[in-house]
Amino acid sequence: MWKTIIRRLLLMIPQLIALSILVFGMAKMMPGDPFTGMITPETDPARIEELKEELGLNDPLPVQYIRWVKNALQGDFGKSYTFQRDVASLIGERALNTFWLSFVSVILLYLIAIPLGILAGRYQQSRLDKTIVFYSFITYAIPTFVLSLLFLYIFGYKLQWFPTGGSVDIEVEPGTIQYIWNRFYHILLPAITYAILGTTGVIQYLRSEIIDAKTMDYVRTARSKGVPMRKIYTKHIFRNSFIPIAAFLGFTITGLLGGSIFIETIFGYPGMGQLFVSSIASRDYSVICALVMLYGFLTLLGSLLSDIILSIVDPRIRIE
Amino acid sequence: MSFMQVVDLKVHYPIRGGFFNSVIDWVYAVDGIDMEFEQGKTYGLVGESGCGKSTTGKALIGLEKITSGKILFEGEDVTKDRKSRTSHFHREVQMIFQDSHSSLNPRKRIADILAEPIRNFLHLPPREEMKKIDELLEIVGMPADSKEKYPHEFSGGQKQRINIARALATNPKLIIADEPVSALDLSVQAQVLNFMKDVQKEFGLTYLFISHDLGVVKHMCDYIYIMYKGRFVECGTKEDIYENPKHLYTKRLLSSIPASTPVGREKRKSARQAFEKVYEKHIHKAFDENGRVYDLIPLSDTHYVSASSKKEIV
Amino acid sequence: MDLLAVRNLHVGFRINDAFYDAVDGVSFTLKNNEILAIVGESGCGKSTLATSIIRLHHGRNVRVTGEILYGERNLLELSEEEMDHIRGAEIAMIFQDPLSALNPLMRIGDQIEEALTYHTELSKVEREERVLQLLKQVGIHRPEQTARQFPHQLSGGMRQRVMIAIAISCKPKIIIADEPTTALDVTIQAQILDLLKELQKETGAGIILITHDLGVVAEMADRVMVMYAGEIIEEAPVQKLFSNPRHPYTRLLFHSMPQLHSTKKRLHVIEGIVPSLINLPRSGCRFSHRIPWIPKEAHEEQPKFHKISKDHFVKCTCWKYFRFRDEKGEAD
Amino acid sequence: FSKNVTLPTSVTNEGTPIKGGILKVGIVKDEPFQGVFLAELYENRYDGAIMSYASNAIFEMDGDFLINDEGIASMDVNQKENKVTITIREGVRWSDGEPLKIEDLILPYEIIAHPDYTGVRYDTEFKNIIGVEEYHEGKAKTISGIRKIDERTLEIRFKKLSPAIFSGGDGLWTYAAPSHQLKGIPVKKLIESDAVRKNPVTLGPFKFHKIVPGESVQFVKNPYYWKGEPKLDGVFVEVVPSSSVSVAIGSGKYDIVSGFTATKWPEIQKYDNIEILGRPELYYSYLGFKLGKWDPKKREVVTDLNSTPVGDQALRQAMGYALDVEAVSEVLFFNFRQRANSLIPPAFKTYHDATLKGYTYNPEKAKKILDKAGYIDIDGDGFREDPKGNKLEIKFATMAGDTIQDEIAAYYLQNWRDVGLNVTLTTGRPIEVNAFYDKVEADDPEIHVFMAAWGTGTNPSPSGLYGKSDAFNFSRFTSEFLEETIQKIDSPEAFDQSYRAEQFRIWQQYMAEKAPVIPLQFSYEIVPVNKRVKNYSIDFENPTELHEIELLAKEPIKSK
Amino acid sequence: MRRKKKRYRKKGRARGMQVVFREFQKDRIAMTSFMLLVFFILFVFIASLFIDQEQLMRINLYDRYSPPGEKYLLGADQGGKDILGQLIIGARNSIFIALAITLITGLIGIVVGLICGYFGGWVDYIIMRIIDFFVTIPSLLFIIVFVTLVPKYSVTTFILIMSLFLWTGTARLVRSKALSESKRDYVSASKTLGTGDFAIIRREVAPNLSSLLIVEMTLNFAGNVGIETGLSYLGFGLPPTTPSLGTLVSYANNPAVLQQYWWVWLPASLLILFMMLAINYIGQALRRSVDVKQRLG
Ligand SMILES: Nc1ncnc2c1ncn2[C@@H]1O[C@H](COP(=O)(O)OP(=O)(O)OP(=O)(O)O)[C@@H](O)[C@H]1O
Ligand SMILES: Nc1ncnc2c1ncn2[C@@H]1O[C@H](COP(=O)(O)OP(=O)(O)OP(=O)(O)O)[C@@H](O)[C@H]1O
Ligand SMILES: [Mg+2]
Ligand SMILES: [Mg+2]
Repeated sequence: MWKTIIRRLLLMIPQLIALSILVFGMAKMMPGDPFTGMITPETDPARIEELKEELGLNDPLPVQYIRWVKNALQGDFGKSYTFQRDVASLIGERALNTFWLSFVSVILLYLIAIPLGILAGRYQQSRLDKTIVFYSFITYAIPTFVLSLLFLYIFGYKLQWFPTGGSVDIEVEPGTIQYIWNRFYHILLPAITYAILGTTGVIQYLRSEIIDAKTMDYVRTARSKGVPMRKIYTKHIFRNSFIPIAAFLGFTITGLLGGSIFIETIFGYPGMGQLFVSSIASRDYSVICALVMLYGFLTLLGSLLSDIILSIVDPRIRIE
Repeated sequence: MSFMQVVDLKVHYPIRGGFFNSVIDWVYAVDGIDMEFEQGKTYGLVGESGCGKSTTGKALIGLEKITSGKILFEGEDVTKDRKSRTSHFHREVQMIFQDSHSSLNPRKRIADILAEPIRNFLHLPPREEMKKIDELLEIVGMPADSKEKYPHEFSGGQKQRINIARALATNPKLIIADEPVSALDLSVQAQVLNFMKDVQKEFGLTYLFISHDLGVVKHMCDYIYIMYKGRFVECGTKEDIYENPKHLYTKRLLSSIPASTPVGREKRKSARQAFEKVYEKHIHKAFDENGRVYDLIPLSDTHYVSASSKKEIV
Repeated sequence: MDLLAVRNLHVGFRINDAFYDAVDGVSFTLKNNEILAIVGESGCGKSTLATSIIRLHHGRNVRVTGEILYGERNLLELSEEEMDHIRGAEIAMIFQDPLSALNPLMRIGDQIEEALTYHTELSKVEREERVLQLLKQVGIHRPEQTARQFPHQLSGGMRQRVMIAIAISCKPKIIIADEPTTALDVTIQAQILDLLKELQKETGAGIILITHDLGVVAEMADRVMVMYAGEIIEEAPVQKLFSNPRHPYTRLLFHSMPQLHSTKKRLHVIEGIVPSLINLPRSGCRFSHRIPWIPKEAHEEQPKFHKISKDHFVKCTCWKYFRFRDEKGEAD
Repeated sequence: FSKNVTLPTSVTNEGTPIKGGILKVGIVKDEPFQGVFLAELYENRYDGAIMSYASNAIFEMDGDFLINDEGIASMDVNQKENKVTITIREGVRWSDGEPLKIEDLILPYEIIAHPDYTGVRYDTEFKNIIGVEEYHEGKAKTISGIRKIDERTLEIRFKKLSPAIFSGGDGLWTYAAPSHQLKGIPVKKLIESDAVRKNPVTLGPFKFHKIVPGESVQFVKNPYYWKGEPKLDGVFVEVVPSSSVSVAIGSGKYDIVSGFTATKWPEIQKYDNIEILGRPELYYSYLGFKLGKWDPKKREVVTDLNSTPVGDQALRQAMGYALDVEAVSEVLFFNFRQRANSLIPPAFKTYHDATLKGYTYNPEKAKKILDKAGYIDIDGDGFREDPKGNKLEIKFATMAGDTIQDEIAAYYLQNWRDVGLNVTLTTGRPIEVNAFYDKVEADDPEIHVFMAAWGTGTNPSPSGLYGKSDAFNFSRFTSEFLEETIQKIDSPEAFDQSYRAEQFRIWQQYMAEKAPVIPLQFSYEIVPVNKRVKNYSIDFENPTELHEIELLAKEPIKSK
Repeated sequence: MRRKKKRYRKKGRARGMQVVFREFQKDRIAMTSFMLLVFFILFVFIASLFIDQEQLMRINLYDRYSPPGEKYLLGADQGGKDILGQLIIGARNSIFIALAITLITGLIGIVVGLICGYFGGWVDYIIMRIIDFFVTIPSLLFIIVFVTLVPKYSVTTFILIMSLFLWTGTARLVRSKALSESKRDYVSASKTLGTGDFAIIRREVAPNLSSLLIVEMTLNFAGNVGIETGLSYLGFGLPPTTPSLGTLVSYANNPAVLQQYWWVWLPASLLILFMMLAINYIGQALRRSVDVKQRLG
């Protein structure tokens, strides 16, 4: 197993190299540079030229690429031009925010989706099932930003149940219980929105897995053993139906850092998705490249993690 | 005189693993077998599940890569020819599969199914192609209107007949039949077996009949190979095998066949169980220290048994 | 007293909004200590009959009527909870394909233990002990190891042994074995059949053995029922049936079996094909269209069960007039 | 301004003020703020806006954005010797109690001119200070042109001086930096240091208390504030996404919102808990015509009227008259934008030429001009051909922005079509901001006309944007007369206000006539203010002093 | 374990189109969906023939946000353009886009999936790694680069760009099915009968995946109906002169529109919702007719 994992990790290297070339090329192909946004009569074009030269933006692409790779290998992903900070620490800060938001979202998502999926699958073709399927189609069809905005207005502003922006109130002292609660409280509304929007997939998957599992021979065996139906669901059907979802967990876990552009922007939450879009807009190359590499790495890691999880939950698939 | 020989055929499947996904071990699915086929005879290949019967069949026809060994067809080495799908060899050797249903494409009409080999090998003009199809259907005793139907509209026996018709399209010399009736009901099985014998007589066909049902094999075959772990433990004519089994494994196989009468079953059972004890005790002697089956040793012109030496043969 | 008595059982499946009976008015009894074999062509309703005895059919697409008397109780009238106490504990079942019949994600030990959990008062430790004991009983050499393994790690024969261990775990009165050896090799088949027989001797359970392999019947059964198209068409003790089959179908069936000890050139063939559920003839003798050379008059209009000797029953009167076709055609 | 916007610039709410209280400020922004809180280093205007509550500015400006004597420091310009003497008040203290020193005024120059400094402020203008370049190249330990005279006086010598010095131009730096806090920190590390990111020491009425990076800042009053102790306890500034700002205003989340776009005005118009203030912005949008190329070797503009379809002055003028800017201003901007008549925003009262008519919407006039200049539809496809009879297709580049931006572009295209001009979008769609400037700067041949805007800053001088050697002269138009006029505006003679104003007028008129760029709109900045704020003014001449703001209630008032 | 027995169940039971039809009969929602959708699509395509797009997209600033009424049946948007007309043309465009993307991704996915699944081995391995790689590429970055680089950005380029990223899902699905299908005996039979590999893929394997593919494509189609909505929100959608449902919906990012001028975005949202629902229900019914286990009767 360890060997396989290491081999897979090694296999990632060429993939990441390819990705880095592609991304670097694309980022540089985008028109504009970090200074385009600064054009005002007060800035001096000559100074901008000078700075570009200093930052090496005028060097040939391969030179820039090699320099970037060299630094990246030493853990230096450069400086964000817009934020005037080390990319690593900037991403670290945002990643933490996004992680908490996504974490709560995913928990909520499973809390909503799993029972619904189970009910729909168990009582297939009942009115309940039809309602759940309808619900899942609806959430699938609603654009993220529409629901986010509606929720923000209704629950944030009209009913004032939740805070309407940011990740934490400024008054609370970091490190206290209130601080943790306050952060959680800020995360809640965006997380609920995120969770509701994400339920479709899980519900549909779980439902059809359960419907499939119900007709399996081993379920018939269990019934012939005299296991009550209720127990058959809990001990046989659900467990087996969760495999694909468990397998997806790898992606979900690494995906936790991806963040959602819409949710983060609308709820004013400083996270990764939003950083990604804004760094594209401001041509903050070092941030773009670092983020893409991080995503790429996470995606590959996710697929590895999924395989590992799958091999743990499903004894039929053991790596080696 | 035999028209086809198989010399020291081996098919090994690699097991990959380790750090660079390199080959760490091999499955010796077929591990050095020799066979010979004569015109108009039926050869049985018997053995327990997973012993390599299907692999042998597939390797002969070119569906599996051969690790080593040679196939001589009409005196020529055709081992390499098998790569080209439309070689002479492929025209002369055909195959019937166990699952009559899954070996017919459910989306194709019978006419198209039968036309496939004709188009690939015979290249007939459309009119003659139709004629040929009608002929084939007649041979296997199916009404002409079956042409327009789809496989699912036929019974298992009928489907297996269509399979046979398709195999016959190129006028082959040898048909490899991989468990052609194991999936069929008793009465349908009888139908197909009868029919196979009929066409054999008519066209002078040779069959390689793969099965684990010793009753069927006895009914069909002239010569029988008993396979165990990718090698032959015994081969000989039907009489050699059924009346004079020499290898312990052959004997065990024979003793396991359920009888067709309830009379004396208690006796049979105790005999069987007694034999099982003997088998367990002595079977290790039948193989070398690596568990590999010994080479065959001739007992008579037709009868061969695997043993470390002639003395060992009981 | 009969262990089990089935009276006029009908099991229908819903196809295109109508119910079609796959088991059509079946009655029989099973006694203690008896192995009752049910033979018949594929699709004649054997499995349907077997699974309906422990009421594994449910939902609105299946309709079961008639009586299944187990002791005093009609199983068809029990609630699901009551049935749960009977399934596994009193009546157990063994299925054909042991790979798919075992939960791929559960350890063998746990799957055997499950039945014990619901039907016995044993403690966890006792249950585990019993599991090992059961595994040993079905001839598994290293029970501790096997109990910890998953189904895919076992060979076909081992899996079927595990299925048997599950079935006998609560010492049921009745074991229904639906083609328990069809998926297995001859040598393993022989071992499994011997094992079943021994276990039956020990426990005295009644076994319903479903198969289409006459050889298996010959080796195992005390009494045989032959099914055709959802009906039982002949019933007799095994000796009688093999020595003196009566119903045309039974006779044809025996004739189409390749005989190990005969060198007949050609095998007998039953003409025509088994009709599908929808096309099943529902009146008259269902076998009549497959023996067209027997005149219509030979069949009863409403075939009845005829007692032709003490314990030998045959449906329809056509048996009296039956002869093989070539007996007539090649009447040399 | 043709139509008068009725928004007041100040508000007074009746009632007894509470003691202290926290002023809540929302800053409209869809991303987190950067959080570089040092005037010398920040690059993002939002950081500047946040810092303004704790400003380190040492000068104050009058209504014409010229430095006056009312700030911490006063300035004496010696035009002859190209020398400026700055004197600071006595007793001014930093927010940590340290007294303000002359070193604190020198430090900013040393930061900006430092070899490790990587911002945009070390520019040509900055090099106007004597000795800066030597210091930057590491040849000198100090900047020779900057000299501490005594504990309260600083002297700075320049290579040359222009009237821009009074707007803080010519290289003059108008902020102080706390040398006692920053001295030990190397310039390279400065930007990531806590002194910049977490606990800056400042001079303004409030001081930084707490910062949630990217989201919000809490200020408390600065007890040492030189104008006196602020009446408020503090200020809370928070970033608010544009999508929810209106609702936030209605639900009383903020006392003051800055960065509120005028197009959202109807969303808050109905609220009864706020007063909406407005003032003209230092901004104009314009239509630019590509009339030449930038010569990168000589670093100058080369005008070539024949190489472009819009080389004809008449055509340009007609295109100006054809645009229904008035409707756009009225319908889309609720008159918070106005048809611009000149290239100087009216906020610069002295320089703005109010007499210019501008290209007011007049399609008939446009048609007439075109007819006269020979642009006539010959082939009858509804579009005019050029005077030579060739097909005329004018490529128009515009920035992609919000939907309103797209709508305006589409509307203008329609306006031109209505007078028979075939104008199409470069690339077929509005161009993403970065790409837009890339293309405009590179004189993309696919651009004949473009629509852009300038925020002018406090110095309206056309040099930098319209000069011969200005890379930002995007229309690439220059002429001897134009170059001369621009020189005059920033010449020593121009220290005479009326002379300078006259030259501005000449320049405005010349540009209006030649129409290399046509000003489109001036804009209004609007600031919603909650009714609990006792008095607040955004008037350029007479803004509210932050330390004097008072509140009337504990919490901002909610709308009903 | 070869001795699986043959069942003759297939015979006499509904097959092919019949099954589909029966499944629809059983499922009234699917039936209704189907009829409504067909009717709607016909209506949209016919009605759009009678609409002059240039006239429709003409801006009338003074009709900005006209509420539904006599002049504009469904009101007007921020440019004073008729919503109803935009809905019809937009629906046509969105359907066309969704269809085009579905077909293109379907085609690529099917070809690649079939090749992977049929040949297996290293061919499969390499292509799968390429697919993995595609998954790691941030599509947003790619799309932005394209939108800014491609000189003429139009519906066609949009379709191509989106397709570039959406084919991998189909490819994976087809591959897994093709893998198991290629192990079936009729493929082996074709090989022994002398048919070439690509002919086998085309004539033997592909037709047998067709029903599954139809289901997959139907569901993809549902997903693609609103595909440009999110991109429009970020400003990288279709050119503004091309009416599309996504553009209309994305106007809701303006809170005023969301709250007060609901007629701008709501009808388009409902249309998308309706189409997605309808297609999904149709897809579900189709899926049931393909998958025996889920069948209703
Ligand atoms: N592609 C493969 N890779 C690795 N091992 C294989 C492969 N195909 C077959 N084997 C192994 O080769 C051996 C022989 O298989 P084969 O299918 O020939 O057996 P068989 O005698 O035909 O069995 P059955 O009676 O079940 O058809 C088995 O142990 C099998 O597991
Ligand atoms: N769930 C079902 N729905 C509809 N028809 C069914 C169902 N199960 C079985 N049938 C039909 O009922 C008939 C009897 O089937 P059953 O499985 O009982 O036959 P069998 O005798 O056990 O056959 P085999 O030997 O193949 O196991 C067959 O025609 C079959 O097609
Ligand atoms: Mg059965
Ligand atoms: Mg014309």
